[in-house]
Amino acid sequence: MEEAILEVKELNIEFHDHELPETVVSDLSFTLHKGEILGIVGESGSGKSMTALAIAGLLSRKDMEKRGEILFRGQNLLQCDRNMLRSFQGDEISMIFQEPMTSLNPVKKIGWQVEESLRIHHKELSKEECRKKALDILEGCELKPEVYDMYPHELSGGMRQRVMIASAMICDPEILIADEPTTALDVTIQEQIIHLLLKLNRKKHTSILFISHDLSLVRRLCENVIVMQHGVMVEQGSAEEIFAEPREDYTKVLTGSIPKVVLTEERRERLLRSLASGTSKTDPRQPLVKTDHLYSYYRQYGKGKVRKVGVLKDVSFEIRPGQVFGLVGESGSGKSTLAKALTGIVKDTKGEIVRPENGFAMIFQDPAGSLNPAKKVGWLLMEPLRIRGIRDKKEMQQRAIRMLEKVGLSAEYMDRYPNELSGGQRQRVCIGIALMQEATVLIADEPVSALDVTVQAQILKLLKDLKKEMDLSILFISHDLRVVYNMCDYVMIMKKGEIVEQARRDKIYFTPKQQYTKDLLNAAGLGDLSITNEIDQEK
Amino acid sequence: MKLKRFACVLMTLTIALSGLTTGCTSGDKDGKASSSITIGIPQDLDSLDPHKAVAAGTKEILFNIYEGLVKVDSDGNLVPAVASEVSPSEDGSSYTFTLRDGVKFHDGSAVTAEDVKYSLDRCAASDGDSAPLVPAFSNIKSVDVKDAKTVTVNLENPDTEFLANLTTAIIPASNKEPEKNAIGTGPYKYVSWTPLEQVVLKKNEDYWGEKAYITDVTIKIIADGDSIVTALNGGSIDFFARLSADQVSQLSGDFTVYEGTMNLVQALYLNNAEKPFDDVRVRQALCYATDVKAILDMTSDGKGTPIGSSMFPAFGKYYTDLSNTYPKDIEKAKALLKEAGYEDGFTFTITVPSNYQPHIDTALVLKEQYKEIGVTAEIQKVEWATWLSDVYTGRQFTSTVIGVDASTLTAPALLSRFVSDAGNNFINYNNADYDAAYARAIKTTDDAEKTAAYKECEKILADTAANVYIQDMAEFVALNKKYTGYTFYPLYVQDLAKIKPADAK
Amino acid sequence: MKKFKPNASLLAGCILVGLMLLMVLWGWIATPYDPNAMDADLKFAGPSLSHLMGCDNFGRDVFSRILQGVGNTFIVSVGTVAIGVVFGILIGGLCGYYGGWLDEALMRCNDVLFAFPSVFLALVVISLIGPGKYQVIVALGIAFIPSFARMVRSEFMKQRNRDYCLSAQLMGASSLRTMFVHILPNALPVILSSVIIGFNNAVIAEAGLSYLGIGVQPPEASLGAMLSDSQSFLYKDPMLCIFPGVVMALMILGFALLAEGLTEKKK
Amino acid sequence: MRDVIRKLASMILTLLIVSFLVFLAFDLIPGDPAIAKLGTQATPEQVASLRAEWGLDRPFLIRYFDWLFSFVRGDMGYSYHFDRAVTELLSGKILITVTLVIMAFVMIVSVSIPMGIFAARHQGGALDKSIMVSNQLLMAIPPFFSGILITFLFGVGLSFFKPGSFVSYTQNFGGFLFYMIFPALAVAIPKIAMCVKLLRSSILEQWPMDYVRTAYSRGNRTMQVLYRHVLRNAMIPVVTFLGMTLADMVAGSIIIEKVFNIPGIGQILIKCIEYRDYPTVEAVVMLIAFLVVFVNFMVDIIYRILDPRMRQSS
Repeated sequence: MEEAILEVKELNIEFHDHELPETVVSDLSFTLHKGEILGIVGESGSGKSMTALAIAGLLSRKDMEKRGEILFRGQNLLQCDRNMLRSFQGDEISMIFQEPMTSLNPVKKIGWQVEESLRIHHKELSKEECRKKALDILEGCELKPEVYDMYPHELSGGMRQRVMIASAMICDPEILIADEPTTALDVTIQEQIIHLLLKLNRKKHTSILFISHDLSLVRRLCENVIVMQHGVMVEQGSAEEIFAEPREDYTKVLTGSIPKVVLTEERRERLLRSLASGTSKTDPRQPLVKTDHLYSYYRQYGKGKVRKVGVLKDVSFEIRPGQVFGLVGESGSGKSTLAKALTGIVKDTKGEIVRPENGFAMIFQDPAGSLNPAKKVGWLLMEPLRIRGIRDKKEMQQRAIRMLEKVGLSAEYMDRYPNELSGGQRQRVCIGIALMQEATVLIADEPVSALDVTVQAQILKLLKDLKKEMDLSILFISHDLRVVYNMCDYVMIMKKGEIVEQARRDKIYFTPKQQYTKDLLNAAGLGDLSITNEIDQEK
Repeated sequence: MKLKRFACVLMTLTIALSGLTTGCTSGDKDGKASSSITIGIPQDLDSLDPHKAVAAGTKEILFNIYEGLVKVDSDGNLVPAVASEVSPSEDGSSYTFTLRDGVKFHDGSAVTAEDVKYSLDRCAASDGDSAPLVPAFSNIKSVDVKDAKTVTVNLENPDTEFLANLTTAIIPASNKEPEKNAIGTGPYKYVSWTPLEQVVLKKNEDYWGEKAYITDVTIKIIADGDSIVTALNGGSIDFFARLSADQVSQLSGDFTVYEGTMNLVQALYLNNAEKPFDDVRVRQALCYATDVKAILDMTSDGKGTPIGSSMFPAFGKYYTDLSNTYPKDIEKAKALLKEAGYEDGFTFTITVPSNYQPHIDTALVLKEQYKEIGVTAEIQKVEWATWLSDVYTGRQFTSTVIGVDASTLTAPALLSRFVSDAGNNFINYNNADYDAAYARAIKTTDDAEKTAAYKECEKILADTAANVYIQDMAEFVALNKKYTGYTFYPLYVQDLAKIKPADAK
Repeated sequence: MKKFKPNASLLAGCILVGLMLLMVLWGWIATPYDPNAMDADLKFAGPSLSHLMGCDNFGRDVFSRILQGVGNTFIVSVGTVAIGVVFGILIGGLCGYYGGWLDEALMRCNDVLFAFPSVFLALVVISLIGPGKYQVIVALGIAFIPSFARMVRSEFMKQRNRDYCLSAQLMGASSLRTMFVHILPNALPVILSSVIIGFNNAVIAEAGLSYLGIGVQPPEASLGAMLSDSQSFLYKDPMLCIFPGVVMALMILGFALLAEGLTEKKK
Repeated sequence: MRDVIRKLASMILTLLIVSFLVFLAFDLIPGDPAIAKLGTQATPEQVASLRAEWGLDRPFLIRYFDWLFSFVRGDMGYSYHFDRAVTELLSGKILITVTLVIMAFVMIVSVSIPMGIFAARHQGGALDKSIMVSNQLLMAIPPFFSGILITFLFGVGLSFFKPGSFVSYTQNFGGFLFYMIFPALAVAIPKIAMCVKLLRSSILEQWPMDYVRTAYSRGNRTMQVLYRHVLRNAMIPVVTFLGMTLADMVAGSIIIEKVFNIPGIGQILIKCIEYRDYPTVEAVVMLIAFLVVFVNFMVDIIYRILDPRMRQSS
């Protein structure tokens, strides 16, 4: 094992902004070795980000107490002089953050921001040298040199995260702290960033402290893993150990919450049979939802004329009663636009749309945003009834309470405001409101993406139960192939407004036809499940 | 950081500049105070053209630049000016003038009979296109040049009072732009006029009469009434006419305050054609309810002359004191109201122009006084232009507080407006006795009879309570003690030529 | 949920505003003296036990006039803001919610109104409808619409694209219901603080109009009118301007602190 | 570029509507220019002939379009009240008002920006608190009253300048500038207070942003973070405010000009409204409206320079 480069000993972080001190990290100790990639895994509130910020020297609020030691180059970063700390920041220890969209200064050019650490720590370098180094590192991060003179808003999320990495790596730091660096990115982009980090780690021998909630990601990237919960280290060990044989209960729950993609023998048989026959069973029932060669546009204003820009191109599909229809795609694939076109919010469309009699109800990705923050939960639950013209207060109240219970919340939540609820609770309320509308088809647009894995599992279970109980049809939109596998019977994959592939679930997952589908599966770590090769061999 | 430094530089610059300039400003006044004076006037000139200027405030300044064939002296008498001799015809149908020798315009040219004819014709608009600039000149039949020094004015209808109108300025026929370049014959020459800022005059060294004492006169326009006191005390101006009692009480000790009268008839003018003021008893009731002395005490420390009719003391022989016609008597007022059917009082509106604070103040006191007889007055401030068109011209009002002045020092200037069919009879006064008495006064050439007839007119106005007459307001003039010699005129005139440095003899 | 913790600004603001409201009420119910009663003997009388703040140039009791003036200033400001807010919400709401040509057209009108010097606007409106308390409210109210409309518009635009609006539309809520039942409560905090600031601007604007001689009609008092009238006697009786000046400053200060306290609390 | 043209077109449209409304307003309000000019001694014949001379006897729309065409050709008409061409009248006065506004603006920028930064830097400190409290007080003073106070303090009390004695810039430019410092101060004070408050809160709003954390993570000092990163972002709302302030001051100079007896365009406007001198009123309002619209336009452009995100979308 290489020499230890960073030692954290008995780290404690407490907040004092409330009446009772709140401990966010307690007695955390670990060591980071030269060239190691160490993962810290935990759900929100586990203290993983606080730890990262403490190491990076970015926790300096007055109402906060930090105890313990963070040893780097013989200095305790918690105690040392600010100038000393500053001389490490950006030069020896650098950091990249979760939100590449907001982590760059919007009004400064990329080149200026990438070079900044050089200007601060290597004043001896001339302007030209700085520029050259910046261009080099940009190239190393697989960015074009034109980026140097661009502004952040002109780049995509993935590119911005590369810029962040470039600016963090420009001084060849000893330690790179990556705080959820891929969470906000599409799976394929995520994959590229992971590769970039690995490449840099190997080439420059930089130690990486990788913080994430995504277990499968950590498993693929890190050598060693720390699992945290409520500020306490639950388990520590090599990545393989932790995932293969978790010792602690929490770790087990955590790993168990990852939706499994497994092809049972029975289903394998069925899949092979249907593949052999070449035809799939057609559902005799009338489709509830149907689109026929659907196109949609949005109008771009300004620059003198109104321009119609196409979003959806030639989209045709059907949803049958009782079906859970999975719609997978990355950002910009048009999956949300499709949902809006179906519901009629996007009006500028061409092509036939068949809508169910009772219309759609919808659940959104961000439960905080889709609940009116000015209203109480009870009011929100009753709103669909009110709109339908029901005036009886008592009846409405009873129905709302019944619905709350149905989604796993007690009646006391009637008088709460959305911001007093946790993310999972909010999403439950959203589902409740959607069900109150008594629509035939429920559209769930990334309903669990913003939630922690354990909560995610609960919500998915709730949706499944409700589906069974109420015989719902669901259009389930997600970028997460594992989740989709768990929920859906039928899957459609979209890219840039066009359908790439649609078929029964197992067909898509185990015998993908299109390259893009394969890419997606690969990025999700599901690429090796394909049985296409086996089939070919059998033939 | 850059911004901050930039700001600092700017600040220093500003301060440096200001330091520089204080040196400049303070120097130019003190040394030769005696040969220059700065006076303040409340409103800007409306024109430099003496025939087109209508505002009293303009005319009182132009008095120093222009002269007519005759002009007014400080006693209100007409004295020859550009003309040296006036000979009216017996019946008052023509006036012959002999021009004074050696009268020169400010541009150096001598005044000729042609200039006189030009000036008078211009005002009479004898080319017939437009209305005469001086309304009274519609009576001029012709202006004849007899010889280089003699001019005769012939009238359509004989008028013994016509001479008063011939104070109209004589201007050179050669000056094509009188509105831009003021050329007259007065004791001061026009130098410059910057609108809303100032007018600069210079002593006319070639003046035919008694020359002015002070060489340079700067007339500053101080539009905001509240800054007058500050401007006087602060030394920006040395002279200001028509101050209120309150303003005077706030002056520093550097000023001599002259006290005179405004020479106008301040009254609550009542629309005699409108209910309830079409009833003489109601008008009288208001008169009885009015306590003029209290008004004076309240608004001007008791200064001002109570009057009882449309005539003020400056008119001398025509004036009789009628201010005691209606002594304050609440009971009588109430009785009159009861008689007229307004036992429970009534509500009426007093319209006042918003730019004349003294009239607003008077209206405020009146409102309080009328409460005693159960009459509610509501005060409505209107802009001057609105007052002119709605109240004065349109006669759409119930009552208004205003001061009516005299354009010339002749009784008709005040009394003609109450003749039933007079164009400017804005109160709609209608009284056959009055019409007869006034006609008698105009016709006669006998001075005693004329005076008696005018006095009868005044008495009728008072007895029928045409308006609630209040006062001829007190006028205060502040002059810096460095100067002396201010002289009151019975008309709107500021004679700057009489002001002299205090140390000069 | 955090417990309600009053901060210093909010507390001070509440106290001052409460005091003001008390004065307003007092002025409406009864004043120690008739605020218009004149007395020549009391001209420029200094503060005394019988006349707390002395008397003015007509011998009127200044304290009584201040009570009346606070009331009038209050009515004018509330009225002005009410007009501004109601029309501002209507115009701004429609523009922000619907966008498109309606937005273009209404915002163009707004620009026109904005391009007018507000004092000029008030002068013209007063000339048109005559002077007086209620006319001043109308004149100032019109001048206040554009800024409110802009603010409401941008707030509605921000809220319009939030998921909860889509969600309301999906439930079948009408546009009006979405605008006023769903969006408006969320825009209220922002509107509230600009209402308070608008109130202060109205107080100052009323004072400005009084200074130009087109405020409330005499003899009625308003703080602005008293302040501008007192100017003529600055050398003689500076107290005359100090009292209304201080009361006005405290009033504005109170509302400003209240607004700040409310925004602080929100955070 | 297209955007700029679009903006310009809408500017012109705005100005056209403003001009029409002013014309309409003056047709509706009571008071006749000819009567106002001639005063109490006028006879109906005089009034009629003056109305004819000024063309007031023609129908409203003809008068408007006649005015508009002359205006477009650069002829603003003849001032009834001042008895001279409007162009000649205004050309001497614009500089006065513009000087007042610019001086006040310089004061606002040069005082409030350092002060706002200071207050934000020392947020919660005693000095910050006292700045904020005095800010609240300064905002609570009506401008005309602060004008009077300044006259009293600097003019009467300290004799720095002679109250009411406006110095014409044609006579003594230095004296003119010096005199203008005080009214500019009166205009600037409440605006400075507002601007300090805005800048302070704008900086504090930027502080929790992610990019600030990034800047710290590169080893920037707080001052460096402030000046290199936060300030430009924080200035964006301040620029809008400053633009509005500039426009506001042009229009609001009316009152301060009256207090300090400055013969600027505000004073002219008041006088000309009083005397129904509508060619002048029309010209002044157009001028002010133009300045307001133009300043908004400039703000838009500065916005684009400050915030690259604005350059892309319209």
